[in-house]
Amino acid sequence: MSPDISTHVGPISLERPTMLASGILGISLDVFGRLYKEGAGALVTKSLSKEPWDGYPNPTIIGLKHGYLNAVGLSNPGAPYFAKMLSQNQTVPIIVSLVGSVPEDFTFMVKQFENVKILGYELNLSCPHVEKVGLEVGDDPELVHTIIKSVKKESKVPVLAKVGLGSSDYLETVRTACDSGIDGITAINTLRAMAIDIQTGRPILSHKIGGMSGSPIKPVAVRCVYEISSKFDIPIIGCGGVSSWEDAVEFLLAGSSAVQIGSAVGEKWTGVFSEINDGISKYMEKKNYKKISEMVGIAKKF
Amino acid sequence: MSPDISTHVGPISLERPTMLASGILGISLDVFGRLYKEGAGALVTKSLSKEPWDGYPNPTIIGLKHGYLNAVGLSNPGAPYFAKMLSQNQTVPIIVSLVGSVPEDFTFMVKQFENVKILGYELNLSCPHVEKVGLEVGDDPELVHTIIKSVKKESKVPVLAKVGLGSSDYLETVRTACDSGIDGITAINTLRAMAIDIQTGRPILSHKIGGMSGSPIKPVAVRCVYEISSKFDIPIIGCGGVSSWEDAVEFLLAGSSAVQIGSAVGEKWTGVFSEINDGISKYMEKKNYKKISEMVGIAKKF
Amino acid sequence: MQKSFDTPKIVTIDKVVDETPTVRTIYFADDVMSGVLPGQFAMVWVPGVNEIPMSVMISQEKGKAAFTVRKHGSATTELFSKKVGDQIGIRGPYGNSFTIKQGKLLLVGGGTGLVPLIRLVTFLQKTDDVTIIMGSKTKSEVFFESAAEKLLEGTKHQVIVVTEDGSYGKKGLVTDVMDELVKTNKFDGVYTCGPEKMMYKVVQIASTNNIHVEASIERMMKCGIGMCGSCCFGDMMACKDGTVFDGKTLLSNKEFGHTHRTKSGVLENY
Amino acid sequence: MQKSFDTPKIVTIDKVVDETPTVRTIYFADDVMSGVLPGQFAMVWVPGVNEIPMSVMISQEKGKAAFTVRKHGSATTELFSKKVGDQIGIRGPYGNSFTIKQGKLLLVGGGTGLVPLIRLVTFLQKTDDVTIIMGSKTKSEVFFESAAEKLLEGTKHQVIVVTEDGSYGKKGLVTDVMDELVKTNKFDGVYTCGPEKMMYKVVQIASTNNIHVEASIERMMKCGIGMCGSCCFGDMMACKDGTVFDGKTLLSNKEFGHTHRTKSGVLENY
Ligand SMILES: Cc1cc2nc3c(=O)[nH]c(=O)nc-3n(C[C@H](O)[C@H](O)[C@H](O)COP(=O)(O)OP(=O)(O)OC[C@H]3O[C@@H](n4cnc5c(N)ncnc54)[C@H](O)[C@@H]3O)c2cc1C
Ligand SMILES: Cc1cc2nc3c(=O)[nH]c(=O)nc-3n(C[C@H](O)[C@H](O)[C@H](O)COP(=O)(O)OP(=O)(O)OC[C@H]3O[C@@H](n4cnc5c(N)ncnc54)[C@H](O)[C@@H]3O)c2cc1C
Ligand SMILES: Cc1cc2nc3c(=O)[nH]c(=O)nc-3n(C[C@H](O)[C@H](O)[C@H](O)COP(=O)(O)O)c2cc1C
Ligand SMILES: Cc1cc2nc3c(=O)[nH]c(=O)nc-3n(C[C@H](O)[C@H](O)[C@H](O)COP(=O)(O)O)c2cc1C
Ligand code: FES
Ligand code: FES
Repeated sequence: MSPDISTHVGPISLERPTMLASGILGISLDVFGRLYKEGAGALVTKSLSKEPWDGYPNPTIIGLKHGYLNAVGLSNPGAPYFAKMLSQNQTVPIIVSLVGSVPEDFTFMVKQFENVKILGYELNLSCPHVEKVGLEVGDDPELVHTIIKSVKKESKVPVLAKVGLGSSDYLETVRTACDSGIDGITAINTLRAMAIDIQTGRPILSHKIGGMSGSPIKPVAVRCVYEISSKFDIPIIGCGGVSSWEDAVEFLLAGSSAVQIGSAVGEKWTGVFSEINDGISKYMEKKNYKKISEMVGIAKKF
Repeated sequence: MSPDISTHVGPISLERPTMLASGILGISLDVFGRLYKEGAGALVTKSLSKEPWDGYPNPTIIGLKHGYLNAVGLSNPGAPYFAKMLSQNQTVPIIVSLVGSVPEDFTFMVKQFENVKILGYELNLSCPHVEKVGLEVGDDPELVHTIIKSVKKESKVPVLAKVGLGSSDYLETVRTACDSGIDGITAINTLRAMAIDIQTGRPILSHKIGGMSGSPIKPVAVRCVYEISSKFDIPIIGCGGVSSWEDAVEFLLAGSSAVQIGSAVGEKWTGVFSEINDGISKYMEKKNYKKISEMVGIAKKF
Repeated sequence: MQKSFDTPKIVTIDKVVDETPTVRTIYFADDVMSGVLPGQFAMVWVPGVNEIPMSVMISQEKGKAAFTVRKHGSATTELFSKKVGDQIGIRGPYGNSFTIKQGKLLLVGGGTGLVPLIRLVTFLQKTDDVTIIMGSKTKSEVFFESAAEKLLEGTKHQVIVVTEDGSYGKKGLVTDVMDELVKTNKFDGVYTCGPEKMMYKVVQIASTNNIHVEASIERMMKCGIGMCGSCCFGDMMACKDGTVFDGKTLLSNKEFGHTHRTKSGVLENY
Repeated sequence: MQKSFDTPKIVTIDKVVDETPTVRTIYFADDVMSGVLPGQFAMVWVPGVNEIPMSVMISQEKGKAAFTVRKHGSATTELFSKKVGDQIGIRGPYGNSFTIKQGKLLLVGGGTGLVPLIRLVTFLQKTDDVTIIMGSKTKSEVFFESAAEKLLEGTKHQVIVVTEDGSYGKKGLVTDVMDELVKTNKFDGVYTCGPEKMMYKVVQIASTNNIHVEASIERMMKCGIGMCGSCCFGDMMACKDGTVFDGKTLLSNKEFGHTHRTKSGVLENY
């Protein structure tokens, strides 16, 4: 019998431990359906705001020597539009990512999804390149507390918080989130970074500073998952630089119950989910693990 | 006439803009002499403590898919021993890196070097993997202030502060350092990171968590240099992932007046300094820059 | 910084050719771009303005490539205004390409949609019998006629220019001409690029007549590398799964010919 | 995580051979390590204990390699105690290697310093005339004698065992034997590895007699890749510039035979 790769992130059950990370291809139900069919255990939408946002002018995403740099500017068609689109959803396990500045932004958006079939919410407290939202929220413990409290009150589905490395101690954000009743933590978002073109002397991104993703950030993300799981009793989804089954296993050993995949979707295309699921399954077989939970956090034993 | 690649970091004059970063090969005057001959503009010593430190057991340094991960544990023969060794120095431009927990640690060490020929000090406020020193000091503004004040009082040579990304806002550390009379900033140190071996389930480093260096951190380091130079009027030395002349130029355009090279010394060996110096010189010729200062910070214009 | 495939690479414009009052071709040296397949595109960085997708055009000279740009909004207008010696950034090439068929081939293009078709011609056999229908509103907007004639010199071929107002060539729409042609000719393949309404009709005509057809579609593109999602087209991504799709795939995609997305991702009718 | 050259790679021990009561050779399968040059070393991770430098030993089987370890402190004792099926991590190979000379060659080794010398033998020609002097304190510490004989079978050669207490082979030091040999033989090259005081003398004898000599030296090694500085040796790094140096370089290095560094970097006399 082949191992069972289904997993739980607290109250959220997933058939498979690989999820689509927020911001990647996440604007169409058709695409979510395809990626689910191709192996993703769940799909996180782009971070949605109250109103549609065009995002920054291009260049918004470029390749680096290793990994990618982006400052998309959270372009998205807005929560109301998105909720309408998702209202046709029956079977696809979708997690809705939300971004905003004040608790009212979030509760407004949660209301839109009241009658929509979704697995849960992921609060983006960590976008590193848009002012007044994302990290600027995540860095403010008071705000984190009231936002989570109000979303939890309004929402009928589980709520995750996505953290990243900002200008304050992210472990304090996690603590606040835990104290406010969060159901799980996604770690991490991109790292604030920059690339300058030496021929023109210009920052390449139109927003100048953006977020780095992909393989260069994996060791930082693994560290964060390990730290969070060492310090808090909270379900974790690992994110940052997962592009092979070995990477995914490393995150599970560090203490996350599932992983999100972003940049590697662009790099390896949509087959990346089943490739990684298969690799995890074979690894479990070799190591004689019957369930994902048996391997979660093993690195902490040493 | 070929361009002049000499540069100034505030009161510190360098024949060449490429320096050896702290912790890399930095325990012997003979080696410093060799690297100077091979093209380095200045040599930063390993971070010295009051007493000799053995550092952590191995593994202390390993390769990652990209870059390196280390938790050497600041092994060093101690400031008094080092000062004795350097007392034979005549011509080699050496910057002494210091690490400690309290102002007295630093002033004790500065006393040791009173009659030793050195260019300046670099205070390590940013080692990410040794408790009670490094980042734990850098994250405490009060302590940063008193340490810099006391070192500046004691020292006859310029004093730099090396910052990194810790659990507080590094720009606040820079602000405190500037307010306390620092002569320049080195940015950045390694990023806290981790690698887990999936066969054994173990964190690979004996210290488990270490610092990531090399090409993966370059976009983060460039961002920091750009942010510091945009916000403060202070000379900057860029550090993090420099391994080609293109990288070095990117740091200069971002706002640093010189660069430090760490991991790339191991990767490309000692010829890396002259390789980069030559590349910078050819670039300046093509772009018609006569002096390094003409290109420093150009990216801020856009 | 180190260059990779996906990092903009600066190239210098070394020739500018006026095609019409609003269309220009700008040439530059680049080995990678000089070798791209027909249908592939580049993301073109116009520093200080924007970065936009552009089909890669051919150049007769080895190691050179070109873009043919129509003045439109801010980025294309800035690109249109670039002079010899100016710098732009390019990354790519991205996307798939037309399948190369043999025999009697029909190419139907409108406006800058001709770019990948002209590139396609250079990949065809001397023995192929190629018909190109090129459409535009009016005479002053016709371009690439002589370029096409030159490339097809010495082969059995036909270049048919169509203008909506009849000021040059045939009067009407390219699809009117195509309708006529398929009645009397047996084509082995049809390739099309241009306004989507036009392509929709081309694909329908070809499919009805059981001719293999491929179209290169355009969608809002921000990354070009399958990450941002802005180019989504049904359950596919134009930048990675396309830009070239075959008729069957296109006709089963409810967005084809009808809707496309804005910068924020909202669906909008054509 | 993804593996690179410098990331420990886990291998499983598939054979353990006792050489002496305190020396064992442990075998494992690894293509890269099976092909290393004589003098190169690996960083060997003994999980939970330490990571230490080890010369890479040969194995007769293709695709296999081995380490020969002497029980010493905690890491070597743990490695010495490993059983078939146990896992260790390896990274490398690191360092340069002996230059392969031809003709009449002298190899002088002591203890586990024999490892790179035995590996060297497998790189020599059948036509070479090889003399190996292997030294140890006493009979029970002698190993690799039959390994050396077997490798040199069918060639002109001599394997001379020397024990300090005379309990086996010749009595005395390897350098006494070497002193004698160079009087009556014209060697084309001398290779040595072992305790540094011994190597110092070997290099001196060879240099005085104008024979090309190379020694593989040991220093405290933490990274093995030219970063940490702990292996520094004069203005050189043993791990990157070495571990093999020629006689001239060695004799001009004031640390050779006299001082080495501790874990903190303090110079200490031998
Ligand atoms: C694969 C592909 C190949 C193309 N090849 C060519 C070509 O060879 N020559 C040519 O002149 N044009 C080409 N285009 C169209 C060109 O990219 C747009 O005209 C250009 O992006 C408009 O930018 P702007 O700033 O001038 O106009 P804006 O004022 O920004 O926009 C005008 C209109 O152009 C379209 N547009 C804007 N931004 C984008 C974008 N990032 N991606 C796609 N469409 C956009 C929208 O429909 C918009 O309404 C191609 C488009 C695609 C997708
Ligand atoms: C290039 C090289 C090749 C070697 N090859 C072999 C070999 O094939 N077989 C073998 O048995 N031994 C070999 N050694 C020696 C071996 O690395 C040490 O014996 C081992 O590191 C001791 O570790 P320990 O924990 O057992 O002892 P400890 O108690 O930690 O130390 C005992 C002594 O070993 C030396 N030592 C300790 N750590 C290191 C280190 N990281 N690097 C270098 N020396 C160290 C010091 O002199 C120390 O005083 C080699 C050493 C080097 C540098
Ligand atoms: C183009 C792009 C857009 C992104 N947009 C979002 C977003 O809208 N909300 C969010 O929480 N994270 C966003 N992220 C961050 C990713 O979800 C993920 O945290 C990060 O990319 C690290 O994962 P990776 O290395 O697998 O890409 C985005 C990342 C990229 C590359
Ligand atoms: C092995 C190693 C040891 C280091 N030791 C120190 C140190 O003692 N003091 C310090 O300030 N930085 C230390 N660093 C950090 C480097 O000086 C540098 O900031 C960092 O490696 C980024 O530069 P790089 O990418 O060029 O290596 C060390 C880095 C490495 C890799
Ligand atoms: S343009 Fe970004 S996914 Fe296609
Ligand atoms: S062992 Fe680290 S530099 Fe040689």
